Amino acid sequence: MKILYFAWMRQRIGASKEDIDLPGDVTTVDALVDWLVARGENYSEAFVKREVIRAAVNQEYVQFDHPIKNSDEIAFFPPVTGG
Amino acid sequence: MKILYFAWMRQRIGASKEDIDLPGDVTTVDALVDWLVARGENYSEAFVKREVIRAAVNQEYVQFDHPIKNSDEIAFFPPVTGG
Amino acid sequence: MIRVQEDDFDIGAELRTLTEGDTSVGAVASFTGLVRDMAPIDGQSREIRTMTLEHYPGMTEKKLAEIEAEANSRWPLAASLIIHRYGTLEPGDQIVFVACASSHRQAAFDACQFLMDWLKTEAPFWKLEDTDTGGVWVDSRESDNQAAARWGKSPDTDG
Amino acid sequence: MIRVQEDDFDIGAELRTLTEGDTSVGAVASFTGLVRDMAPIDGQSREIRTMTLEHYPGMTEKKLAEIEAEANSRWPLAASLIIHRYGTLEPGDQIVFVACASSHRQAAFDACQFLMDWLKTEAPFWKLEDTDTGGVWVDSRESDNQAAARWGKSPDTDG
Repeated sequence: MKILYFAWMRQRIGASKEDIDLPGDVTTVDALVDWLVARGENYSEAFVKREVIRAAVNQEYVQFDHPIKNSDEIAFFPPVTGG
Repeated sequence: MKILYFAWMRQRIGASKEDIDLPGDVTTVDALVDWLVARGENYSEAFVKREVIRAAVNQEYVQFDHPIKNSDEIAFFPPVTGG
Repeated sequence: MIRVQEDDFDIGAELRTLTEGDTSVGAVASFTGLVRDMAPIDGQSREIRTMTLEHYPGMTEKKLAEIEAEANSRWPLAASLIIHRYGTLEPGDQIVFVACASSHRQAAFDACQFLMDWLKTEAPFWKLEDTDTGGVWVDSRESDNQAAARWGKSPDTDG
Repeated sequence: MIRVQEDDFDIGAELRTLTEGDTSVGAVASFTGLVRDMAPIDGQSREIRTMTLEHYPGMTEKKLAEIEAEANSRWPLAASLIIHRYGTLEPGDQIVFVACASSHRQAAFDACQFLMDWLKTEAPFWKLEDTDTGGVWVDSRESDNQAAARWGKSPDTDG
């Protein structure tokens, strides 16, 4: 699975992009975040206020109960501030 | 008194501007219109729907009961359509 | 700033001048009015060949300045501009341009709409459309009066 | 039409292209967003040296196209344009430009505001302000969410 991070999520995690093999029991965005947070402090700091983070699966905004699969592209980022 | 006419008022009256000596008993816009209408058919046609005509005295919109004097500049015109 | 002129204008240049040297401006809303090629006349759609704008020199500038001052009293604008042309124009030609610069997006948008709405009902311009069947003076529209009315009473629409 | 680009753009030229050859257009409303020189950070006004815009290539274009399509479904537009820059910009630089052409003034204004409001809450851009005391990511604003909400629910703000 391709994971992308933007803005301060990218800075806190220290990567803009990574490829992971999605464990079989990780089937939702929420479960993926739990799995990432367990990987290290950079992730737990990035996701500390999970309710403010936005997620996109295959470039569409989703809620955190959205199902995911290994072939998806998923992105995590703060609320957008363009315009 | 300087009188100006614009748009179809100007066309119906056949003049864009005229100078008149305001009779002493003509003291309001309404009275001036009555006096003009009595001058000829071109005026009566121009003022036939008096309620749609707008008047400006010294370049400020006024109602038809507004007082006038010989030194004023008065203008009559249809509702504006700029922009 | 207001300008009443026969000549065309360059929007890019006007906007650059409007905000030049003032980097406190975050938002510029603007509006351009153009001559359309068709107009509804007596219930029929007619082709417009040219449009001639007549105005009341002196009162026009005075009214536009009043309208601009009113917008500046209602919204925190860093700069504003009204350009209105007169004379004979062709379809596609620019008639009017209004721009409002502010640090706030909503103020810029609201002031820009306000300027257009009041200009439409207050500024002494009249449009004559030249069609196949002759010249026709454009009628004022009730929708323009309603648009102006939403901003509250004008000080001088009592005529 | 949408464009996501690092380069600056010329508003005069963009507006000419937008309505070129279509003389049915009577009204063009547009909005320009510029980099401001000051920003409130932690309750204090800070000087901005540069602003860097990051975005999500691919999703950005997709979202902007969706937002533009939504505006065209809601209002009778002859043409519309969204340009959004990314990269490092300085105070006074143009960030975003939105324009809507219509035969009707109110449709042009409403669609233009709608595009800006939805773009602010939907398009995946993030602003980093470089100040004397370091880089600060701009916070999203509740006022932007409220501005977007007045147009009704977005199909994809459920994240």
